[in-house]
Amino acid sequence: QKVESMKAAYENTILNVEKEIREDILSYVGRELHDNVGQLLSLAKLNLSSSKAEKVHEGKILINEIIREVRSLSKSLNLDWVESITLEEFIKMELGKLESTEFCKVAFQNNGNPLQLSKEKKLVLIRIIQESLNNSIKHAQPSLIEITVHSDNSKSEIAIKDDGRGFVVSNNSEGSGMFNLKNRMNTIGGELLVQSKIGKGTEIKLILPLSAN
Amino acid sequence: QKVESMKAAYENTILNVEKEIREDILSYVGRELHDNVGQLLSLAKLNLSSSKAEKVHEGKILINEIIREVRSLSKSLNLDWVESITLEEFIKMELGKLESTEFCKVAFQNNGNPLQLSKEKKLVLIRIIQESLNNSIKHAQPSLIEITVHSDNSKSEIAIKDDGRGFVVSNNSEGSGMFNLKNRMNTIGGELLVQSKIGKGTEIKLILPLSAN
Amino acid sequence: MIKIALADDHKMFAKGIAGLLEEEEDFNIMGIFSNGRELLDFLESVDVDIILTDMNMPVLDGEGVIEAVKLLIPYPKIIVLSMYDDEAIFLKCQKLGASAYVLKNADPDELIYTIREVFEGSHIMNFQKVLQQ
Ligand SMILES: Nc1ncnc2c1ncn2[C@@H]1O[C@H](COP(=O)(O)OP(=O)(O)OP(=O)(O)O)[C@@H](O)[C@H]1O
Ligand SMILES: Nc1ncnc2c1ncn2[C@@H]1O[C@H](COP(=O)(O)OP(=O)(O)OP(=O)(O)O)[C@@H](O)[C@H]1O
Ligand SMILES: [K+]
Ligand SMILES: [Mg+2]
Ligand SMILES: [Mg+2]
Ligand SMILES: [Mg+2]
Repeated sequence: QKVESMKAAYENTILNVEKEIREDILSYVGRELHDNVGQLLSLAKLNLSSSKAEKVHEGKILINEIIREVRSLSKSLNLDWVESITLEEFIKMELGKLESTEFCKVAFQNNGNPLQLSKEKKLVLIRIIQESLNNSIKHAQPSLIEITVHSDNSKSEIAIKDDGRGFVVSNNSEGSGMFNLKNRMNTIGGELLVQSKIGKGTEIKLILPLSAN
Repeated sequence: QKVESMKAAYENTILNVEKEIREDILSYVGRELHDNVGQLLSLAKLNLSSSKAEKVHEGKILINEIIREVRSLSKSLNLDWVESITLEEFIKMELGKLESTEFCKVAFQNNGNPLQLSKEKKLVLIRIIQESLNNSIKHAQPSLIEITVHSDNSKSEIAIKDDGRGFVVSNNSEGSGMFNLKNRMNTIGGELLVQSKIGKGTEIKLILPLSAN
Repeated sequence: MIKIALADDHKMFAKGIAGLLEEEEDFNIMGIFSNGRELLDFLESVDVDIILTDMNMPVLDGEGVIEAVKLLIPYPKIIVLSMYDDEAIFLKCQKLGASAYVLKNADPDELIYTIREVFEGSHIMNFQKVLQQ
């Protein structure tokens, strides 16, 4: 019976994670269409109506840029990417997005063996990494966000670290989004550790024993 | 205990319906970006590179068209529309899409009181209507698709009717998508009836007693 | 010369618009900024006639720009350059003291024309006209 309820919790976690990832993609693409593609189109239109050959030329270059943006958005909407991408690639992509908005510096370190993950575990880790990054973006005002992936024969470890304002862990980690992340990490047989110090930044460590992979 | 399991079935239905609607939007927008916006952009680019003033002018008109398309896609990705739209408006929208692809003629009849639906029931009906329309599109080769909404003080009735090839109901309605739709209609306290005749078309009737609204 | 400062967090858009406006003989682009805060800092030491501002920006958005300018340095007139064809947003900007509201995908001449009208004080805000641009 306990096995039953653990299985139900596991399935529930996977379902919710998938839903949230989908929800995120929907709003990301909606925002990009409005804030990025829409603006580039307006700018292209303005340039193309200019009487100066140079501006018209710029307008045409913009069209190429828009074609590239639309292509990449249409790819992100096809959820197959979740299956075809490794977690390492996903992390690089997310950090790349952050870097391109010039929000802060980013770094990625990857050593040891490549991660070996089932689709479900990958989904859960993707979601937890997204949420941890969201927290750094929303709360930390960091100058650097760094993700480290290390995998050996006994476990995989992923650390998401910012050098931002930090917070008092005990006050914040109960009954909140963070609690939910810990729970999800437990459901897939892993562990989530939070270390934070006011003024010194925050580190979220995700540890997954190889037996749980 | 029976109440419990009915409640679970209800919640499960709502969850699945939401997921499918989201999935549908994702793939609709992905397709539109790729097939429609992408193609329009390529066409605009071609026109704008022409040495003929007339072609360049056409290219600029295309940019306006693309701006409109992108705006409407970005609106559809904001799932708030599910809450802010009535079922009648939703039906008109879906029929409008069908009409604009010139797949077949469409008609909408709406009489009696406006539908009064909880968000959950609206979601389920939206999904069932979508699936019924999909079936007509995929299987029926109709020249006309007609949706009728009638609501009085005892019940609401929605009929989705095509004049296509029809099918033998008994052979097809078990263990299939159609069976799933019936189930969902039951979960929200309603009923789904299928009437079809080879060569004469198909009618799906959704009946929801007012007490179940 | 009409002295113009511009704030928009979409850098390519901001640069592009500035480049187009710079082509007009009587326009002088004094500065391009990626949020309202940077623009306001600049306005502490430099006088401009017209401010072009985006609505959605980090740190300090379009509404914040209008409010601060009206309060601190009332002289420059403000034109909102927006993606939103939404009457509520239009009315909000008008109430806060914007002099004009132009959609980003309006016809190109519209922006240039509106800048001159606002500079001369002859522009009248009207949402229906915004939609027709
Ligand atoms: N990287 C971080 N830097 C600084 N503070 C943080 C960081 N991560 C979390 N916090 C603090 O911990 C609190 C709890 O985080 P949690 O993710 O649970 O909730 P939230 O981010 O406020 O809301 P939600 O995640 O639901 O949008 C935050 O409100 C914030 O004060
Ligand atoms: N409007 C219709 N006109 C003609 N045939 C239909 C119509 N609706 C359903 N059918 C027939 O009934 C069968 C079962 O429909 P159902 O929706 O359950 O499955 P499907 O459409 O084949 O697959 P899926 O819905 O999973 O894509 C169809 O394969 C088709 O033969
Ligand atoms: K100039
Ligand atoms: Mg959070
Ligand atoms: Mg079907
Ligand atoms: Mg902006």
